Amino acid sequence: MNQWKNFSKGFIKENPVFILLLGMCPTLGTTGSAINGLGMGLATTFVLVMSNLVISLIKNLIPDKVRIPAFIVVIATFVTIVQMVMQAFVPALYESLGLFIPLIVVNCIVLGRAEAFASKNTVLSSVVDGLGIGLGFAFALTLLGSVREILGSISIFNWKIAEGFAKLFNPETTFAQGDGMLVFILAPGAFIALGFLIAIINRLNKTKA
Amino acid sequence: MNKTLTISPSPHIAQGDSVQKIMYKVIFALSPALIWSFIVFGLPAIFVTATSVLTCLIAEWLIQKFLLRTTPSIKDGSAILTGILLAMNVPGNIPLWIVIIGALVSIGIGKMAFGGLGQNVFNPALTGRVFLLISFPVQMTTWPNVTKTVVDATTEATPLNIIKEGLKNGKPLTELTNQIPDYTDLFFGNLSGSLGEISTILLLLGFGYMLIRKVISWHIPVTVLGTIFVFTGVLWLANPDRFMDPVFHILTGGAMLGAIFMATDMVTSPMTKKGQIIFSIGIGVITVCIRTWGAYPEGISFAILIMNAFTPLINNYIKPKRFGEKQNGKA
Amino acid sequence: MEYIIIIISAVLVNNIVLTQFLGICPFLGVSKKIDTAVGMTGAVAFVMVLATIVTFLIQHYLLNPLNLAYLQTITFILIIASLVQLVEIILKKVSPALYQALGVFLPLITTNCAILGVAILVIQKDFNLMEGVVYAIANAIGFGLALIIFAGLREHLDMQNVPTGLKGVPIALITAGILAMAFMGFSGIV
Amino acid sequence: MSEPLLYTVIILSAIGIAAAIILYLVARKFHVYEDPRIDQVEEALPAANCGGCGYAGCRAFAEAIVKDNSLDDKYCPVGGNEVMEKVASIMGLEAEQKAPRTAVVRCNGTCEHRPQTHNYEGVQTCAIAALNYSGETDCQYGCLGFGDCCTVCDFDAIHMNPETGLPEVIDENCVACGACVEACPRDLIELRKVMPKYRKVYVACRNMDKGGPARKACKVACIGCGKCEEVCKFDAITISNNLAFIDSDKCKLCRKCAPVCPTNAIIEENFPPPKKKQAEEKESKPAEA
Amino acid sequence: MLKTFKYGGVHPAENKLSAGKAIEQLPLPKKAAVLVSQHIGAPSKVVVAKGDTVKVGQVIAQSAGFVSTNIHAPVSGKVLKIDTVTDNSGYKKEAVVINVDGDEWLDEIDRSDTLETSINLDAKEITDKILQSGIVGLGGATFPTHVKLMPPSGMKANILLINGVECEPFLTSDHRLMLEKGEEILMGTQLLMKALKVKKAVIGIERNKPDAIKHLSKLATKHEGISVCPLKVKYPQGGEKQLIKAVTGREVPSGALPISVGAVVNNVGTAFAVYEAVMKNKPLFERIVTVTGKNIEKPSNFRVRIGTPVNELIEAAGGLPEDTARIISGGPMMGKAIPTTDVPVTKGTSGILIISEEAGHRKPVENCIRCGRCVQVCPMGLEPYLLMTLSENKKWGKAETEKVMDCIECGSCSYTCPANRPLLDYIRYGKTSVGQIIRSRK
Amino acid sequence: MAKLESSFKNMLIALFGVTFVASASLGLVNDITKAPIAEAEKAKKTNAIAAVLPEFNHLGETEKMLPDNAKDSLEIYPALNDQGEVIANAVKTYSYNGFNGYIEVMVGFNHDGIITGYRVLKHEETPGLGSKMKTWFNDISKENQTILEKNPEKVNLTVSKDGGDIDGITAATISSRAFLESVNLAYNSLHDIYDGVTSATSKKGDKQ
Ligand SMILES: Cc1cc2nc3c(=O)[nH]c(=O)nc-3n(C[C@H](O)[C@H](O)[C@H](O)COP(=O)(O)O)c2cc1C
Ligand SMILES: Cc1cc2nc3c(=O)[nH]c(=O)nc-3n(C[C@H](O)[C@H](O)[C@H](O)COP(=O)(O)O)c2cc1C
Ligand SMILES: Cc1cc2nc3c(=O)[nH]c(=O)nc-3n(C[C@H](O)[C@H](O)[C@H](O)COP(=O)(O)O)c2cc1C
Ligand SMILES: Cc1cc2nc3c(=O)[nH]c(=O)nc-3n(C[C@H](O)[C@H](O)[C@H](O)CO)c2cc1C
Ligand code: SF4
Ligand code: SF4
Ligand code: SF4
Ligand code: SF4
Ligand code: FES
Repeated sequence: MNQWKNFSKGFIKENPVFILLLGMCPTLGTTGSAINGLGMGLATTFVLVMSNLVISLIKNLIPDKVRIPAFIVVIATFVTIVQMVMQAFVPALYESLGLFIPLIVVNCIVLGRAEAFASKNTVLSSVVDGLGIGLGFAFALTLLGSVREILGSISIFNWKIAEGFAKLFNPETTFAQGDGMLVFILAPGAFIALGFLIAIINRLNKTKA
Repeated sequence: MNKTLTISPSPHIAQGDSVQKIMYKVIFALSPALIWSFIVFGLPAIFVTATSVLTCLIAEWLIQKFLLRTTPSIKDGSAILTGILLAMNVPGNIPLWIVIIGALVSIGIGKMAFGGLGQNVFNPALTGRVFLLISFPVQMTTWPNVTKTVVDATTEATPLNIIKEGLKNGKPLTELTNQIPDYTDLFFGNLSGSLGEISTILLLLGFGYMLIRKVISWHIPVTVLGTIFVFTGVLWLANPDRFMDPVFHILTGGAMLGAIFMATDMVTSPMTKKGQIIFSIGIGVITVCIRTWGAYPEGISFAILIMNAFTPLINNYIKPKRFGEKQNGKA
Repeated sequence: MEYIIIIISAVLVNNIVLTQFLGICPFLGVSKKIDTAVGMTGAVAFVMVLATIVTFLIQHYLLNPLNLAYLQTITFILIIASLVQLVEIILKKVSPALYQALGVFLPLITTNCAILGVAILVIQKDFNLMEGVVYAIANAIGFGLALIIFAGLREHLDMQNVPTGLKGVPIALITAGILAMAFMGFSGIV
Repeated sequence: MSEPLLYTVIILSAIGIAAAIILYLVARKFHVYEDPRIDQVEEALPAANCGGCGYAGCRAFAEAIVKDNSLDDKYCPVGGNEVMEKVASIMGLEAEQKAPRTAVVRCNGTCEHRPQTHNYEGVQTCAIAALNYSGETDCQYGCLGFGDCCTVCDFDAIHMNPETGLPEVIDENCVACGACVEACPRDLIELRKVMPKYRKVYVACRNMDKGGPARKACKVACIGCGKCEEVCKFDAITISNNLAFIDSDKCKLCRKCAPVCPTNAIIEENFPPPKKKQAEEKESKPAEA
Repeated sequence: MLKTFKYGGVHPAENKLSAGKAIEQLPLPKKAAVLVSQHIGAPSKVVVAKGDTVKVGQVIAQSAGFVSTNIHAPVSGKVLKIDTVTDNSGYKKEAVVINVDGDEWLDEIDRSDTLETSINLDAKEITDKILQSGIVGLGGATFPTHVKLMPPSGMKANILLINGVECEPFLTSDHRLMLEKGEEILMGTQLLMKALKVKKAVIGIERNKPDAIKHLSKLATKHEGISVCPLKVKYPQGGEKQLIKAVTGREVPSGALPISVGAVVNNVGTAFAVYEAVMKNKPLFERIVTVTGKNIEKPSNFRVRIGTPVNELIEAAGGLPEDTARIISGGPMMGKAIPTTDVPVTKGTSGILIISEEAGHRKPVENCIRCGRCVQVCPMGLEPYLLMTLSENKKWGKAETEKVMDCIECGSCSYTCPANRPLLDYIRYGKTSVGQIIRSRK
Repeated sequence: MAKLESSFKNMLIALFGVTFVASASLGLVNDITKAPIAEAEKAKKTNAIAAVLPEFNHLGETEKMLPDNAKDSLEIYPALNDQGEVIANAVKTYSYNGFNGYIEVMVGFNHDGIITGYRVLKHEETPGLGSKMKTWFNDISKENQTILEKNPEKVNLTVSKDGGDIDGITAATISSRAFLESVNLAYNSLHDIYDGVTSATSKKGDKQ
């Protein structure tokens, strides 16, 4: 298969969040801000790539009956590794993502790709696939995180938009930072923002097709 | 005879009521309380209401015209009603841009996203209101001071807020009751609060009108208020030092407005009388729970939205009595 | 009293689906019909309680004494996965009808954040075994409540003319959002 | 190996093995056989779940195939022969080759040809209109024009032409799933064998009235005069109930019949326009792609 | 409190314009088209041929099964052709077309007006006579009456209800009949009671016909076992199940026939037809038809021969007003809008109602606002809004469990809906589809 | 290569193999990251201490103390100057009365009991509301809002709603109360220890 196609499909056409609707929990739970979304996305990407790699390597060694447990062990291993590494080197991010890091292990995308792709394809394709899907996931999370952050706290990647713009033109301004729509950093806003994002993407996809 | 006749299946006559008429009757029923709020809160209230209604209308028109590509139906009056009810659920001195956001949410998310009139599952005005309440807690819980008739810049807490805050700070109830208006004031609307939560008597007047014109039946309002009364009554009897008396509870906050005008929204309430009673009891109980134990001083908006979510389930399980269901009177 | 607080908190205030974002996939996937939602709730409740007990024991009597807390994730998921498969195999034989209804979803439970999430949360919150079980049951109820309300809503929406772009998952998410907003009314109760 | 590392290995391996053993034992005890071919067949199917095969979705179709272990009367119109061959190879059976088909609407009762005699105001669907009334014209066999066939088509292959008030099939899209055939209360839609370049010759009428009333109701109604039957050399045309029918499996596209029809009820589509009539033809029919 | 059924129902404006108009005999048509299917059940088999000469009352089509009946020539003359004729639904149906030539009746028909009161036939003979005379229910359903008189084994009737309710707005044919042929109706009731072997009969009449109530009550004192029951004015009081509920308090179970609660319901017109058939040997070939409408010159009640084209009735009532949008065969709630005025009168034609442009069109359909009014007015305790949605989405299984088959098609729901939803249109579709599914299951 | 069959032996071997490799690699990674994790933990603490205190040379010995009627003990980190004298103290304090329960704050007091800085270490307050306490009380430009450079002895560190001198976070009075409660708790405990005298030696409550 054309590896580029294989790679790029994860962004829009087979985007795990917007199109396949997988991995919804971290998508909703970690996108209070763009940076968290990105962090989560990258952590997942790492697990995805590594587990796809290993699974495609060992796929023939695993009898069907224990396929799922074996895959899960592989995935869990990488998740734990990510967990430990993040804890050691980016403790702040680790804390704000909280429970969702260990939960990568049950992210339907990871197991889904392992099952649907890596266990049937070559090592290279699997890695590329993992990378594509993972980055697609990261892209989706960052997008959702940005939207929620912009609407919810009028900032993006912690950069205060209104204040920032004011400072661009006149560095002396002190700006009374207004609040955004709080609801968007809270749980309900996650659902609503994602709902509309998916609708918009569906629409875009349709007009393109 | 060579006339092109019109054919269609029976029946060939209709009662002649229309959605539009129903909506305008509700608007009419609401108007006394609305006008009173204009008098009490003055110009800002008029601005808030006008902004809300206009935004609702424009939003609905734009969405229908350009996004859904259906013929706009803003004339049916439901968007006006949503606008008015949203306005009646916010403080009179709220910044207009917040009202605009609320109206957009009401219509855009609460109503049109589901396909428009009749399709929504949640009360649009309340969707907007709760959205605002969560998003802008400061602005949504600062009320203009009206006890001096002339509205001045200072703000004041609503009776429910006074009680809640006071109790949280461990003040005894007796001390707090002095701070709140007496019940005649509550009844006639001399207190601070959102536009629509101020005059009980005028809301009741509207209720009477709607009952007479058969727009709604008594079941929902009476059951909601009754449940609140009974539940708070029980609490009050159990511990009068900790809980306010039931009369206070049905006279304050949005209880009246909610029970009469918002819980009754037919689109989002159950179809059968039995279902409506279950629905209303749910609203009453949740309202009291939120009022007495929750973080928000007022809970009827949340209660109605939560029970809205139960409406499909209620409709699914509570059926009207079918003819011939029980074989009674067998010969 | 402790237990009541745990229950109210898990069911209403910090509803597992609506505010904690756990188990969203089945929440979206299995909520199209009330009947399946009820069945799924049962399955989740069963597995959740079972998993919580087993993982609790493992954590406290195996991992902690041996200083292997970092193996939490991998052991927990292994155990949950095996449990689910066990349930699946047994169900298939014992109650084919139930299996028919839930068959597709049982594997979904393995990859259901709610189960693992609750198991981990029980450890994080330092609950004792009894509290842990109550917490698991409460969360299962919270999950079921959200799922069943939602199934009702979706069965209803299914027959409405929701705008094309929003049909299906988007409107479901928006509905969930408004539902979550409504549930925020309960905040502060405990 | 350090001590924690040792424990790690021991614990995890122990859990893994324990899980494997328990699972194996339980699996053996509670084993239920399910033919793996069901999954394979299902995977081979296009997952359109359109029901065109006559079963409740692709999975049900797959189950039926495996259960009956035969492909008789089983055909996935969406996937076509290609998919059926795949399925056949999974099953180790022979696939039945079916000539590809496409939907054809057998009514040409445009507003012009078929005057409206009354005005139907009920629910605008063919099913309900047909249930209550004969339609808006005097022809009780013709198209009702409310487009039920279009609504049911999952493949965007049939659309109402607002000018004629009749549905039109886009041959390229049609997979002959037959949904529209089911939906049409007038039985107007027929799945005909696809000929090169989607050429077709067919009787665009289902009026079974006698000549007089039929003509009165619609200018292009088939009156069952039998002239076409006479000229057809391939026995493709039969007449019954005052109505001619051209069997697409026998028709050789010789185009003898169309000119003899006194009411122009026979329609030829997608032929290159004859030189002399070119101008006229262009107006009424879209030129061939 | 007046008796009525318990829940649901509406009260449309009554508009009984022709209530004061005595029944007139309509002149014979030039040509009569007699459809062979004028009743529920199998179409009758034609037994005459083109060119045959027939007399009034002669059988021209014979019963083709248990639920079927005979059809008699309503006029005398030559059979012009046996062809298809457009019926109320616009579909062409088989009919015997007779060229009218004089008015020659069969000899055995007693054309005198004398009241016959001595019944000397037994139950079986009465039922037979009814079958031979082609009597079907004239209340609208055109169900062959003899079938109702032969309850399935194990069931027994213990009360006969005579339906003089006429709850449809505009229609007055039953009302007039009760005023003018009261004695005959009561005799017909006696015959039906005898055929059914019941001791008790109740004539149900809505309160808006006080003269009829008074008249029949007075006459009924002379007839043992027959009484009159005034009923509240509420549509569809005349519905069979509603009438039984109102008069006897019994509720016919879902999916069951009235006989399962021991009741049989017959229309007053049917009772009159039974009287004429049994006592006067006169088969059913004419009936009373109300011709009415707000714009029509002379709202009237006519005695009409079956097969007369509708336009002749309209002409007799003053002609078709310019401003006509639709013409309804029957009442405005349950009647059928006819596509052309050429359609012939059948046994089931109780009225011809002419509706003006202003009132003759449906209003645009809006979204359901879930006001629940349709649920409240449904006399069968159904949820029309739901049944409509289910039909729209073709959810037949759910529609069945939601009892779509119980709908009596009274139209109260569509009538009352503020959003002008075509509820009954969809429910009928649902009933047809679910009915097919149920039948295919057997 | 053909797929291995699901025989018991194969299953066992496969699972064992996978878990073996997995556990081995996990153990290795754990070995590698153990130190950095511990360091990160420690860094977090020292960073917080550094952030809330003025310049100092090094930290003294950590003290733990359990105030009367309190659930948990506080941790006190004395900061020493070059001479080894205590110039300031950082106190890790807490409150259980946040909107969502527990909050943990590091507060710095200088020699005179004046607040030099604070940092919120743990909290579950609502984002956008209670969570604002991370910065709210830091804004030195807002006299009525900040707690910096104030001495709890002289200034009433309660929210103005309750008659104090500090304006709480708008719409998050509960969080503000909890926050100030924790600060006061820290101050009072410190005060108790030093008993008014600025000396590192005389202290009560040497419990741990
Ligand atoms: C501001 C306002 C505008 C109204 N506009 C309309 C209107 O456009 N159409 C309408 O039918 N009724 C309208 N009404 C309602 C009528 O005044 C009256 O209340 C209602 O139509 C009574 O209906 P009924 O007599 O048919 O029961 C309006 C009422 C108000 C207060
Ligand atoms: C909604 C509805 C209304 C009816 N109204 C009348 C009526 O007013 N008078 C009447 O005789 N039959 C009416 N019928 C018909 C009766 O149900 C029943 O069929 C009839 O009285 C039986 O008598 P028959 O067989 O002699 O016609 C109505 C039926 C329905 C479904
Ligand atoms: C969802 C929700 C979250 C809240 N979060 C906080 C919070 O984190 N901290 C807080 O002090 N108050 C929070 N509140 C508000 C409190 O319940 C209470 O209303 C408020 O603290 C007192 O109001 P005031 O500050 O305007 O006087 C929250 C309320 C809700 C409904
Ligand atoms: C009695 C009655 C009460 C209503 N209450 C509300 C309401 O509380 N909020 C609202 O947005 N619309 C209300 N409406 C208007 C309308 O039903 C509502 O916008 C629909 O939910 C929109 O689909 C009401 C209508 C009626 C007839
Ligand atoms: S046109 Fe008819 S047969 Fe062809 S794809 Fe559409 S529904 Fe199926
Ligand atoms: S072809 Fe049939 S289904 Fe299609 S519009 Fe005509 S009548 Fe309706
Ligand atoms: S009466 Fe009409 S608008 Fe009201 S619930 Fe029924 S269908 Fe809906
Ligand atoms: S559902 Fe049927 S029975 Fe009920 S009101 Fe409508 S037409 Fe009448
Ligand atoms: S990501 Fe949580 S259940 Fe799928």
